[in-house]
Amino acid sequence: MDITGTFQYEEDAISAAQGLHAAGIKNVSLMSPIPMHAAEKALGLGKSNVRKFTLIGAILGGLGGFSMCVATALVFIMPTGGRAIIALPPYLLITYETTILIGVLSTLVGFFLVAKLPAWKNRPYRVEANVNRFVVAVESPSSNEVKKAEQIIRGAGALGIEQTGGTL
Amino acid sequence: MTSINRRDFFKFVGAGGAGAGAGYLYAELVKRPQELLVPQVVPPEDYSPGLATWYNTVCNQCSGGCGISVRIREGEAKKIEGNPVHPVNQGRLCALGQSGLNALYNPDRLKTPLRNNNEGRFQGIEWEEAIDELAQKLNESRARRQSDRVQLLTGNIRGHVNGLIGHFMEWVGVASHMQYDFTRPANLYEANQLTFGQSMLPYYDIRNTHYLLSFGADYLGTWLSPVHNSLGYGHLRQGQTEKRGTCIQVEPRMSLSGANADEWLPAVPGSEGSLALGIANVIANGHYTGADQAEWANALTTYTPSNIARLTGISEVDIERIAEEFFTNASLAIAGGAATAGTEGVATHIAVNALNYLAGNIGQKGGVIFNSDPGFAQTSTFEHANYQQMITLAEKMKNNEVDILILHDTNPIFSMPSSSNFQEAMENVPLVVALSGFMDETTAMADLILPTDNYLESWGDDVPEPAVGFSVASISQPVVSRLYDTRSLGDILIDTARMMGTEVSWDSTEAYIQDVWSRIYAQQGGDPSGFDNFWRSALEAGVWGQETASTNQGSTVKPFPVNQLSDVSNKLEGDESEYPFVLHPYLTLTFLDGRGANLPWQQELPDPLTSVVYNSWVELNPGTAVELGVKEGDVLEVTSPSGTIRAPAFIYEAIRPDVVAMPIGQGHEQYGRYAEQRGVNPIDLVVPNFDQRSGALAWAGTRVKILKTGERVLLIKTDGITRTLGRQILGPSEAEHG
Amino acid sequence: MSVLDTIRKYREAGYYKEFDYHWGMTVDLDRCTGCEACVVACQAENNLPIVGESSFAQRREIKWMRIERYWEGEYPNAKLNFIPMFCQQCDEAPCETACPVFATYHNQDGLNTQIYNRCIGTRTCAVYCPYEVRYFNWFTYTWDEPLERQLNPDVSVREKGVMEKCTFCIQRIRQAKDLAKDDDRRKVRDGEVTPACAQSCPTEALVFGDLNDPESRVSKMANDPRGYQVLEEQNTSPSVVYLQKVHGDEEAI
Amino acid sequence: MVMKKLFDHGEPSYEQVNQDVIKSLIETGPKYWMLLATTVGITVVCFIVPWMYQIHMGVGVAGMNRNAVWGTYLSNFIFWIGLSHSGTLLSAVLHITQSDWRKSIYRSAEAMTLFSLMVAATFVMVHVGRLWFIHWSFPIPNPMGLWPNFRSPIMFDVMAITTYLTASSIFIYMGSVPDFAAVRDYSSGLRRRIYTVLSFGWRGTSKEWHTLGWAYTFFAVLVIPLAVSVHSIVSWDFALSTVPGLHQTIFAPYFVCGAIYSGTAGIVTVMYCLRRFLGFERYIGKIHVDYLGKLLIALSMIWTYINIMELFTGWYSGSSAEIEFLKFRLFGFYAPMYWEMILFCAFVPLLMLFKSVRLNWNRMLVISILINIGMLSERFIIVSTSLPRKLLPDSYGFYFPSPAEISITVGSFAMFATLFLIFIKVFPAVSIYEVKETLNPLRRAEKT
Repeated sequence: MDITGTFQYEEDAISAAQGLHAAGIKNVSLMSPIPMHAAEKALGLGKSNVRKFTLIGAILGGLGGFSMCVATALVFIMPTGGRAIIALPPYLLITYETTILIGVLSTLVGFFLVAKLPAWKNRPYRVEANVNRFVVAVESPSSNEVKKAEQIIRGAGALGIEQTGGTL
Repeated sequence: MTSINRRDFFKFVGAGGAGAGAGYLYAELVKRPQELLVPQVVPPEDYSPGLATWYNTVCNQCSGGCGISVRIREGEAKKIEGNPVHPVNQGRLCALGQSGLNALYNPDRLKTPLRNNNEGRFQGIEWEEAIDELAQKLNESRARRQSDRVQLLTGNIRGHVNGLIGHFMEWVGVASHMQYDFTRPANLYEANQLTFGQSMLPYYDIRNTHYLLSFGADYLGTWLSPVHNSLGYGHLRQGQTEKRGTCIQVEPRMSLSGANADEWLPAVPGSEGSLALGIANVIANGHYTGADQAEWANALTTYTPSNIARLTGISEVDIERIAEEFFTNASLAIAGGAATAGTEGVATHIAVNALNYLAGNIGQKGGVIFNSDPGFAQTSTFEHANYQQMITLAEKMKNNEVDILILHDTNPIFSMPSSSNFQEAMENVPLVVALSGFMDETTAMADLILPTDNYLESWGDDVPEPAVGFSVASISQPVVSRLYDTRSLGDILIDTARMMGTEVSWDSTEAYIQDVWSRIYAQQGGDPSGFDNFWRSALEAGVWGQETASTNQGSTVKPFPVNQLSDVSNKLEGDESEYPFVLHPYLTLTFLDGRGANLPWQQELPDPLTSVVYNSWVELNPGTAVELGVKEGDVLEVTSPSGTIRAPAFIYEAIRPDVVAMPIGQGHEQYGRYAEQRGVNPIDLVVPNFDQRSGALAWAGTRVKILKTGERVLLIKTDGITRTLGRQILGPSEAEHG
Repeated sequence: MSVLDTIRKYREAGYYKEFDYHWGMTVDLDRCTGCEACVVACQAENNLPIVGESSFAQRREIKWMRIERYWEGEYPNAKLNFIPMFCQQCDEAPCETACPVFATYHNQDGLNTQIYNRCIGTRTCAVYCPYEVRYFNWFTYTWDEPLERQLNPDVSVREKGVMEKCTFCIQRIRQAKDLAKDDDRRKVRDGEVTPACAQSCPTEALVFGDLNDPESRVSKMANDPRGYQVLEEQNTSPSVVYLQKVHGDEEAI
Repeated sequence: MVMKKLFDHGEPSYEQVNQDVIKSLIETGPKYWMLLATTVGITVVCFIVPWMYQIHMGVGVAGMNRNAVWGTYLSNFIFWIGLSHSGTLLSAVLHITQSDWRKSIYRSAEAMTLFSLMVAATFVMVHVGRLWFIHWSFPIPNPMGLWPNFRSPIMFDVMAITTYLTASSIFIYMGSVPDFAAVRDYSSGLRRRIYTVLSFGWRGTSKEWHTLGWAYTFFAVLVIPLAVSVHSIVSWDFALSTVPGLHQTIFAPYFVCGAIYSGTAGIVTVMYCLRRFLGFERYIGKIHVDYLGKLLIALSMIWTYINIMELFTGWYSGSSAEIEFLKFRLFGFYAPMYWEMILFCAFVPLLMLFKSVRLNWNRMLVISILINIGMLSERFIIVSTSLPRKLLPDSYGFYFPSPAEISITVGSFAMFATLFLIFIKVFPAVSIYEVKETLNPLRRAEKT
């Protein structure tokens, strides 16, 4: 059982979410049709950890790409064109590409991990959240939290409040 | 249900709808077991290359007489190379010789005896039947004692097979055996007979000469023995220790030899002999000090440099310079090609012989060296038919004086001008029997075709002509087993004779050749019991030579019959105002007289000078082309007094503006898939005049006119732009040379 | 030899000089007459396809060895120069670096090898080759029965989509090496191996041998003052040295 | 900076955006199906069938020859790769510079990137002689135990294009996740199930938005240098050879500039179609065509400059090969095509200096198509005037495309159209949430 509250205005939703946080209620999520930079600040979401994935991925990609070039060249020594077996200019090009490739892929992984996606089942959701409403949801509150949560949400000016099972 | 293996399965699956592409790709992918990387460079351990065996025999693609080694693997001929111990070609071989494999494995070879069913169709028959038919007809003729009504006409056959033919003629009653070969330098033979009293060709020592003056002889491409000449040329250029030899070429259209010469002199076509006499005049009057100097000076009075310069278009200065250089250097003059294929071909040769005589080249190293008769060559019953004799034969056939015509390996219908009507005359012969390997134009006229072996499948021997200064004979042996139900010429003759009831002591050509060689062996003083060893070693080497008869150098030069000098101005057929151009047909090293046209490698071999493949063309001077508004590929109509042909134009940089040149060799109507309906045959344009002294066809003495048809074709060639455009291709100092 | 040493060795420009062989050829343009015997010899030895007239018309001929023609001057002073053109087996070959799948590389004999079963047919090598001696199999060429009986069993027949080029008759080199090994010799003697073209050349214009051996005929020829390399400014270090044609008779050998 | 008006016909409401975009995705009329059937038909007949025939027979089906071993397939490859640079520029660069006007057009621009890349990659497959072994050019183990040659410019290409394809598909997909969720919410049945999977269960929580924002920015940052490198690397396929006319240091900027140029022109064409056929007049308006027009003028001038430089360096080299090549390009057989390219790419775009031209969609459509015809010619000329005329004049040849090549070229456009038609029914062609971001925010303060 989850609780969702629908809001017309961004500020109301943010204040509801902040109130819930302040009340020590866990598993609060604030849904919106567009990114809310104000809310992110309010909810204490600073620099995202995705950037670590990107950096580490890119570094690993670069190292991996260069090592791949060197290692595969050494499996069979195949001289070509009188050039060096470990030739820096071409290998750096490959390194450049793999840096980006792995950087992008690990950013993607980072996105999934940080955003905890994909998650297809049993989560509170209101379709309006993707149109023009803001939704504050409390996921599986304990029985003593239910009242308190509903109170805070209503207090912040919710258009409606619902107790639902996971709808998504 | 039949079993489907994996490959089929995937094809099957792939065939269905969406999987088609993927299925196909998969099928390609699994087509054969994955080979390991670099099969050739790092072969797998279990790979053991097969062993090749080499058999030596004699090349039959032209009359150069090269010895060849054929590489055999698993009973199949893989490659023809020069026989390294053969003195003629010393391990080298020309393009045509190497393409002999295409003749052996040609898909258009005749495979069984054929009989013409009189509807223009040929029906396969059994050998027994065919031989029987021939034997019967010959028997009838013999019974009527009409041996003169049976004619044997062959191509150039050398060696002792001729002896067998001679026996055959005796056995079955054939009076005449003629050998007709378009490329045979009949005028050269005649001139040498007249001036030197030699019936054999001398050895022209290109190898050691310092100054080679060639009047139209394409010695690097088609003249006598091109491979041997080329060997000599290489030595002349870079092998001589004293100096690099100089080559001068006189011809209206630059041939391969002209392209390699230091100087190319485009003399007026037909005036080459005059030029030779002009040079002779300068030598006789300024340099020559022999006893007969006065006689020479007298005979050559009219050939003053100024006269000759006017006649030939070569400047007086050049004539005098060449005369001096020719006299002072160890020199050699040769003649051939179109220069000696006019109405005065023999006279031209005599003029060139005179030059050699005056410069003291006879019998000298680097000059003209006479070959002595090896003694074991079969001088026999045949005669070399010149054009005049062929015309006579045509007359005889036309007048129904020939009952049986037996043909072998010769194609007069192609290599004689159509105006000589040889083809029509043949139609009057009741029985034409062709013993040939391919369905050429002449064979197609036959009533009975007996397919003969390829030269790589048959026995024979050969004495190279011209010889190389000492006695050489080579044995030709089968290097592969017969591909088809064919027989060799000799075997057919033996079989026919036997069928006619003649007792023949030899079972086969092989036995005959062996018998002849054993007699020669005995004559040479060999121990009879050692013959087997000798025979085996001769077969292994492919060639046998004797250093006995060496060159007769120096002192024995006979005086030159100066009275043989005569008018050397060749007559050109056709009125100059109506036919403004001189037709210059030439033999190509790719097809020779057309015999190479059925060889795909030769068809795909770019012409050495123009790079054209698969076609005929008409060569024009760039200036002439501009005048006529002709571009490469424009189809031109070339008309001579005796015919018209159409061929695309090719703009050739080195040809006289008043000359058009056409290669001989293409224009076959029959001759297999590679040759048929391709290009034109310029011999058809030739007005059939001949040299009075030798009777040889004057194929270079015709005038033509050119008409642009407006049609254009793509002239297939491999060259792009044949100028270096200032790039460093021919060497660092190339820029200076322009 | 450790891997590092190997790498170091291959990093040096002239590494091939240390190997047993560095096959090379000299072409004496003063001897070459342009007779094209070499062209047919190559065709016979290496199973070059008969591509047919239409392919020729589209300029898709396959001739590992070809003769190029260059005219100088105009009539009547026109001069024709022949120059045989075949794979120059460059030590610094542009084609080798171009192949994404190592279908062409430089082997220890200084040869520029082409591995047919590795080739995927991007044709980059042919674009990069300044000498245009690489030939592509536009189709799977077939031989009219029974011409295929001539095919050399030591040389593979190429299928569609594969690049091919002169190998210096690597099959002959291998055979010569095998024979030398059977004879307990470490090296092939000079003159024991000759590619088909050089073997057939009627004027002995082509000389083949080991450039690493200073005593070999080819090394001596390559040191001739007439020697030069075609398109030298491309810095491909070809293994083929051309000896310039002598113009005029005053220049003695 | 004066804020330009983003919407010509007034701001839509939030619901309106959802409805408009999702309608274009869900409501499919018979016209669409007919159009799709046509493009699929053309693709099959003009592209797939000749290609299959070519795979069966060999690449000889194309008009290439000994001298010109590269032909139309390669020139089309460059063209399509070039076209793909549009999306990156508009999406990534403008994202980083926070230009709001990009938001309604970037989705389809990215789609163009992805699909032109796919078409380009297909041309590589069409080009190679033995397609069935093409996997050997990837660093994956194979039975020969050999790895690809990373020193080869072709391998640079393989790596660059693989990376580009991967990155740009991730880029477009990630940007679409919230919109997939919107479609999911709007639909039912199978479509809902599909979009549920496609949207990964996106709910639009702050955490998700936050993460997406960061990730998206990183994608953008990574994709920009990638795009520049891709066409530089493609140019090096040519420039690293010794072919006169190709062996030029200017090639990398030349190709990159040309790529962005043709890509931007391509976007104008696509924008026109979106407006015309999907009813996005409201979202794609004057500001877009105006800005794109100005961008095109700038690009055309850079492009012209590089072209002049190319001629100059060739002439200045004094090398016979280079000058011969220039002569052939300027006055040879393909000269009309060259001058057509100069006209379309250097002079016609100057018309956009007039506002009346720039703001007129029909005129812009014509200009954008002309630019791409010019760019297609440019790629063709690069290949066909240089390769057949290399360093040895005796080997000079000629190249003319065969019917199969022309057909496959035509088919490639149909293939691109097919992919795009499928795209507009799968992806919301205009980014719903990013358009909403440009609307008046849903805040109490502004409401009252």
